[in-house]
Amino acid sequence: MTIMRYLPHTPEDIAAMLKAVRIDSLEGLFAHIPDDCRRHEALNIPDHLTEWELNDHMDTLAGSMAVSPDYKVFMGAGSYEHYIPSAVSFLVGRSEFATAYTPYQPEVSQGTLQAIYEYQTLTSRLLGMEVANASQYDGASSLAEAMLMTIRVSKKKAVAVSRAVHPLYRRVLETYFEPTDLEIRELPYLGDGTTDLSPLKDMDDLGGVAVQSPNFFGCMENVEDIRHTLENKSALLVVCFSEPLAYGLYKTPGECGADIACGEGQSLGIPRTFGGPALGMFASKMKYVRNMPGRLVGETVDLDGKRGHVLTLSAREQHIRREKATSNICTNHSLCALAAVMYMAALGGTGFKKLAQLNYDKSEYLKSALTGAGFKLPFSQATFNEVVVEFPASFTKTYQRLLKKKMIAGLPLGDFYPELKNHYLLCATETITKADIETLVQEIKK
Amino acid sequence: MTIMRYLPHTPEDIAAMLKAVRIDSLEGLFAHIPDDCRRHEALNIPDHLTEWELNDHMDTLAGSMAVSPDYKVFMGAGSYEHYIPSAVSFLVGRSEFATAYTPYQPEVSQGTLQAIYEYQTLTSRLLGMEVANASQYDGASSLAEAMLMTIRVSKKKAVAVSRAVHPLYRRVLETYFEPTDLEIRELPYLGDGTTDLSPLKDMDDLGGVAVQSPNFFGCMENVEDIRHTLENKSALLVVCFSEPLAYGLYKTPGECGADIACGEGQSLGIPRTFGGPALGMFASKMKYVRNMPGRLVGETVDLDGKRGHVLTLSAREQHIRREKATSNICTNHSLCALAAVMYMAALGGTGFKKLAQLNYDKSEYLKSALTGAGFKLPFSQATFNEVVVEFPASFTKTYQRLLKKKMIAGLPLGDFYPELKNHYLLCATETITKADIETLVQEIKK
Amino acid sequence: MKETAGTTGLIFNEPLLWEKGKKGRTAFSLPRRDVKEHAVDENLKGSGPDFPDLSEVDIVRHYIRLSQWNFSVDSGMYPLGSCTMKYNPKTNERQSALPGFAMAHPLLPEPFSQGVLKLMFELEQYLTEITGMDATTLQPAAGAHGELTGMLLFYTYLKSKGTPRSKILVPDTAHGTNPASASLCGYRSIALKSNERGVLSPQAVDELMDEDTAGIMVTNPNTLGLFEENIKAVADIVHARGGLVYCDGANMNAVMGIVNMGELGVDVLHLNLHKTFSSPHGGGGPGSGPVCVRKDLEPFLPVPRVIKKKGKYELSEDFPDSMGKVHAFYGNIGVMIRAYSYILSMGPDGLKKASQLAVLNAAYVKDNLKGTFHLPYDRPCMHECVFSDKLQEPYKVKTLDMAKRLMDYGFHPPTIYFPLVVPGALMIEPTETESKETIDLFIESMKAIAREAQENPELLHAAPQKTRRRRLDETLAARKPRLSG
Amino acid sequence: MKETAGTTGLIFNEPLLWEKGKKGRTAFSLPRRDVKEHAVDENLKGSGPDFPDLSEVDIVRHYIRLSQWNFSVDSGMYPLGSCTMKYNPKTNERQSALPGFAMAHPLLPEPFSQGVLKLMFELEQYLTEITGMDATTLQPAAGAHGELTGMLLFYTYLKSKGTPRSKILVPDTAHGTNPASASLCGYRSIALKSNERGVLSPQAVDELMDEDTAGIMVTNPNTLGLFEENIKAVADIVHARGGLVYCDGANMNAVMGIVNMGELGVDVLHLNLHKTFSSPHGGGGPGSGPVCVRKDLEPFLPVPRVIKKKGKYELSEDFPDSMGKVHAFYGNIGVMIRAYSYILSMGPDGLKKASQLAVLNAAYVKDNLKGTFHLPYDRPCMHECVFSDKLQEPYKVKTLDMAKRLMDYGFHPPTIYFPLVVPGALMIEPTETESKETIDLFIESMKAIAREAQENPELLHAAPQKTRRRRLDETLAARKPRLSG
Ligand SMILES: Cc1ncc(COP(=O)(O)O)c(C=O)c1O
Ligand SMILES: Cc1ncc(COP(=O)(O)O)c(C=O)c1O
Repeated sequence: MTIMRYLPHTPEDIAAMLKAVRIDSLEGLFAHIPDDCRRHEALNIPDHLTEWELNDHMDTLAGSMAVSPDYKVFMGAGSYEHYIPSAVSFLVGRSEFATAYTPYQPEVSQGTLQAIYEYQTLTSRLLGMEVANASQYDGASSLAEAMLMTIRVSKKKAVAVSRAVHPLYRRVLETYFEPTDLEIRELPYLGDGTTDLSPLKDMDDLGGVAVQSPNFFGCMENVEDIRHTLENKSALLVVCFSEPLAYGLYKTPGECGADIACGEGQSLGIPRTFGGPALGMFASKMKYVRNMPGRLVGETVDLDGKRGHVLTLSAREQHIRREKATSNICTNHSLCALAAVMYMAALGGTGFKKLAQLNYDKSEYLKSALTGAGFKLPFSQATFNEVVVEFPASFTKTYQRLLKKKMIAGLPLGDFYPELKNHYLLCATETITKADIETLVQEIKK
Repeated sequence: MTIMRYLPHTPEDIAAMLKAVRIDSLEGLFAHIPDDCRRHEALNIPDHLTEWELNDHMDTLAGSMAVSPDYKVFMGAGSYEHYIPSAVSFLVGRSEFATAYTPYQPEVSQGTLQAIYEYQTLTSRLLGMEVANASQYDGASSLAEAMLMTIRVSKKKAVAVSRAVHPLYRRVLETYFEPTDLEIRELPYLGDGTTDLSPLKDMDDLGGVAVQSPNFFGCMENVEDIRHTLENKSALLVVCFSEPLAYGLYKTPGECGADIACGEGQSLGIPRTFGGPALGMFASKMKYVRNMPGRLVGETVDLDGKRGHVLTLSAREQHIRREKATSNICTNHSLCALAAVMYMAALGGTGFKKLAQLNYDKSEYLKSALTGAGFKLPFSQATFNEVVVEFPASFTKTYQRLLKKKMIAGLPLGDFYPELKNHYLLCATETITKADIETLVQEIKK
Repeated sequence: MKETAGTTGLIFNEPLLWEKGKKGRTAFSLPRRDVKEHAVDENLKGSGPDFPDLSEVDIVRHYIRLSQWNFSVDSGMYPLGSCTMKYNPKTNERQSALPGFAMAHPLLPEPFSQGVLKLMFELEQYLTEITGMDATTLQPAAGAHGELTGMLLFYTYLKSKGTPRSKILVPDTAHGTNPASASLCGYRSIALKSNERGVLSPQAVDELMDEDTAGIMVTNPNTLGLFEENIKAVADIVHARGGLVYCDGANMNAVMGIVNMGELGVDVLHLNLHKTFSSPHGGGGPGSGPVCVRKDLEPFLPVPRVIKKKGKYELSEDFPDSMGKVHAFYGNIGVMIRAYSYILSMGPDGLKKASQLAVLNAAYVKDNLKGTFHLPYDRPCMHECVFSDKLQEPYKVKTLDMAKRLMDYGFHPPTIYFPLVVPGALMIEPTETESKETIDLFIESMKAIAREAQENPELLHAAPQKTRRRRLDETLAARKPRLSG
Repeated sequence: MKETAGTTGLIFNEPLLWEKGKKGRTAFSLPRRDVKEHAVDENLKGSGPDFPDLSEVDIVRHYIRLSQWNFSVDSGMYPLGSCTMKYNPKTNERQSALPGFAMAHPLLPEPFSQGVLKLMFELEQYLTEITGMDATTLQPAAGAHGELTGMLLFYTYLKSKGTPRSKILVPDTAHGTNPASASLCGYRSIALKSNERGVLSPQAVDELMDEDTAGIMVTNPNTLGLFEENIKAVADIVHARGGLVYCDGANMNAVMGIVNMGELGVDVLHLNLHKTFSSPHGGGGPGSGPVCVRKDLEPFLPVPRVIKKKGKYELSEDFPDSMGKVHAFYGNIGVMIRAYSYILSMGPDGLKKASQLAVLNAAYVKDNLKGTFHLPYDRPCMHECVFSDKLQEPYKVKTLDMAKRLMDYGFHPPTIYFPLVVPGALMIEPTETESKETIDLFIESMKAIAREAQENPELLHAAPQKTRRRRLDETLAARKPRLSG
């Protein structure tokens, strides 16, 4: 038999250990399991591959995917192509980070703990919030947890969510709310691409209001106006995002008065990997911290008075509070948070601003190229690196033709917004060159 | 100006430091250099690339190369394709190994030192020798240093080298010997592909005799016979190699009576990288250790009596002995030696033997496929994973046709051995499948 | 005793990121600007984040130094019970880093993402087979997320049958995420006491299971490392009263190829790919918590589902009974790639062998430490065994002290104070990737600690001593929370 | 003083490989056998090597643990004089690992290896430009190998002019490889004393340079960190008597874009890509030691040379005057890829800035430590500065003690006892990639050590204390060599 390289037991080891436990065979270890609970057939999965066969197989699978630089992917919609410094990828791969568990034992986990403390700090600064947790799964579950938190804080039974929030996030939110008696009300969007706030005026029973900014159409919401609208109301203001790089250029959720800021951090040094693992970012005002979901790392001292870090305020969490916990989350997305803090630190404040500006400028160039070619941009509100464009109905054919030329001309919006048939969401980050944009627009015009 | 990410000095830092050294500008730091020694024009090299431009540029360069799995490369000739476990590549990349210097300060270099001590040990065992050094540059310089060592030991003025030793190694040897008064005599090869020992009988003034086994034709030399032939002669027996995996199957140089065993270790977990960096392996009998070139790691104890390792016997080396050193080598191929010991350890004795047998079996299959197709294998001696085949004169065209089909049908030998026109050296390691061989032979027959 | 695994050596202090930055540095290569700068709406414009600026060498050293303060599977044995800290194969990292995977946009048109869809499709099949269930969703991002998905499946299924019901039975040995997940779904947890053998008794279930109870959440093998021997009887009771059986499959590592979960009466089960299927835990994630179900629950699984049509893979939303979505896209593909690679590398025999050896290792630890430490349930164990600090009580030495002391010996401590039914629990899960030699050294170290507990308890109270930081003040951290700098 | 950089923490003991193996394990995935087993000639057959068998987790832990016993550039400042331990950029590792490079066979037909040939061709051009010489070979595998190549060029060139001559002038400040390389080429080294300013005096050269002397090996900047201000005069003398000037360019990091080596009268010069051009030193290599020459020496360079013909790159052997070959193939391509990436990343301004900052850092260290340590040559320094232990002599504290003590402070020691002209030398080369903060901490640490030398010399004699092993017995190692286990 081939020896499996992950299994260190030699036949002699097995014999000696079986002897020590007074059992006569490996099968015998399971003798106490009732026979009708035992599996009698072998597993019907493929025979093992060698490391080299696996490499070939995986190369083939991966090779079938349409990715840059071979393809030009003008698609964002919650998953962005940004350059990742090789130093970040290198550091994230360090054994000591990657193969450790959740830092329950702080004395042997100070590396992870300090790094996550730094992540919380930089996240707070990025979002302009007082406190950020150690991560959630993704933007969608962050939003769902945020809305549940507004309910916990407000004790109300309904929330309002903008229709311009990422439609997939909203579906997750709906799923989370389905078994509860809580209501989700949808706020429509206006002709300029921002949320229509007028329905809010008459809603006094809301626990929370959520908008996304930049929203799914790439438009910046007028969050400060929402804050004003909510004055003297119990509802907490939740600002969600899928592209946090925008806060290098635009006001932060905190500055605009958000109570909770949450969203997706994939943009921050995390490869897209077909949608996951990504990074649920979550921050709030300090006064709500005990209602927050997720882990928190705090600063403390050791027996000698030296600075160190620990998981803290765990009285909120499932392993202590069980059914009364603020959330069920246990394993979070720690290594993604680590990548994000490394990425933020690698850019620095200065680099972050410059990169944000560059994203903005690329998409502004894309916009002017599209309007120059005679296409309509339905929404007038300021955007970050994405834009909605309306193409003629014949564009579905063009889209297919462009695919053959290895260009993915954005995301068709009709499936998500029936009213936006023939509308496409296009994205241009720093990875898209001026020439790429020109080629795209020329090909579209053809 | 763009800030360079490898240069941490801010303008303020520079100003403060210049002030501290009482110099008023960066240029001023060089004011003491005579003006006619100063360069006045800027460097005429390309403007800097961003990390992302560099990636694109390098992807393009690398993408132009013919490598597996895209190409089937039936070529060995001193550079072999073997599978490298991903764990080995991962470990070799550890910062603490890769970015350390030569372990001059043992207390902060125990990792490298123990690993190289282990390399020396496993190398000694692999070659059946008593002592191995910490590495040389490559197989060719190892051979040259070995022949110089035979001269130091024997105090003679001539060496004999088999014509079946890798022709490129011999050219390096000739280059090293050129400025000396030492003579190199060539031993011809016989019809069976092994070295003709008969000329040795009449040579009593030799300092050393070198053969390669497996030799350049892939044939195993009858090293024990050479040992017998050299009985009662002063000449040291040097056994060279370019494919050490063969010693998983065949007798070791030491077993056959070699005084020095040296050669190329690229096969042992080191990517081919167009010929370098590779690994010069070097081992000898213990009695000659003080004449060895290169670094040696030895075991010792620390102040508390605990086991540790240090560079030792450095009285042989250039930094102590300067012009009287056994060699000028300083920087060697430490990280390659590390990869080799990891690779040897990953295979283990059992795996090493099995892999050697598999290489042998693949090339035996290749041989029978070739003879089955009517081609002649001129040399009858046992081989390891390479074989010389004689093709009809028209084969140059076939060779080109195969290139188009992404097969590289071995190395034409005519350039190296005019007498072997139309002869090709073909190699089949474990990375070549039976199907690959069949395709190749079928295509050749066409 | 042999040389201990733990010792001290030179490592480095390192300040917080923002204590070292300086404006005018960067570790980022700013892409070249090929378009002109545009003005930004002044009303919306912000000032940008206050991050420190650092050079590349600053960043690299910072995190290299921090990394050296961590214990990890790659540095030593990490017998955290319930966490299955097995070795994380390096080839899996190669696979998940392939640009074709890592750079793929989740909304690519399906013809352009066949490779990853095929991988997902096949992984679902393998997991379905390994658990003996009928269908699988890969969408949940972690174990607890899988539990939530499972509870939502309970809810949706039961509702489709009439009423979702309002209660759920949760054994006292259950992991905290079980009741928390049930609560998220509006289910009130009813605590179920395990019996004196550490497992569920059908009688107890019989007493509590009623027509308003959605079912039961079992962990099997349970958190005491014991096989729930009455699972079939329990399932029969639950099913008879219209309820469903959920199985927390976090401990699947004990029974691959050995137990067919479907045959036990389990309706819904989650797996932790970051435990059983070898993907690294990343210091707390990301994980992946696929949910496997019995045939009649399949229509309710989250969408989109990967389907195969005429040899092509598609993402289908066409499941009208679906419970909805729990992830923006399809879950943690990067983790799935590793698990898929692992399953293909192990094959059917390898997986079964892994479970056998995981159980052998645990049994060996149990038999060797029994007597030295109190073993509350002295029965054949599965992949882990649970001791307590009862025998050390006379010396005023607690589980916490022994756990900290174990660090000095060069081992990561076991899980402590869980499960709750064992006061002062020490929950040891060696996993199959630890060799006999390592386990022998662990056993010796544990015995040495037990001796120290008698002879020199202060040593344990003051432990750890070899780590860069000594015991940390968790009370202070919670009393005066400092959550950012 | 701020917190020191060095501290202690938990790390791990680890036996020698063969103390842990056990037959029946493997860490290797044996490729599937698709051909039948053949018998092997019994006369030639061996028994295979006696290696330990280990599992993958054994191997990984073994080397992870060993790695943690090392100091490295990625963990801290490594001011080893003459070694230019600058930061090794991570993107370079990406480039050299690209399969197109890493898997390329060196004897590929040229049309199939255009990418790497282009890289070599361009790298030669860049190095030629940076040094201000006329042509470059990339073949030498390290600095000393470059020196050997240089000496062979001397030999071949001079021989072509009549006689190769028999002697060579080597300054007393030269690195040991210089005379050793000369000897390899049959040249007898004639020691040349540097003057009281630490540099060569034309007079001394004038006295020794004769018609049987092949020339001189200068290091510029020299190993005292000083610019050889008389280099032109020296070169003139040597040239006038038919000799050649070799420059050891190991210290090129001080003068990129600042000095044109060709204009100084240098005929042959080697570079260390693993110093100036940022490729990692790998715990002792591999390096790469390209040799740049003046026009008239170009015909003698090693073959094959990369040439460009009609837009295509070729490897040409067509240089009848060539000295031959020093490497089986073309040198260390993997290192060249890194150097090429570095040069392209830095650009002309970046390289010059690097040299300026390297010199600034050294000057700053020199000025700050002057007085605390004896500075034998108190003159403007280039990339490094050399102190001695003279001021510490009264306290019986030696350079070695201070070097070892610096480890406890979390820094790698400087080069010690070299150059030989400074007894008890402490040769400090910070490099440009160290920030002011790091250098300030280094300076503070050195000053603290100087204080300790006065106040508590035993502390220094007993140093290091924080490393896993204390001072090692080198005498024992040499007296009873144990070179394998
Ligand atoms: C038994 C058990 N159930 C559930 C979980 C939760 O899994 P996760 O941490 O992936 O959310 C865990 C993990 O600790 C566990 O041990
Ligand atoms: C001045 C000087 N010359 C030559 C060398 C030799 O270079 P290498 O170690 O690459 O052979 C060195 C390296 O230590 C050096 O410092």
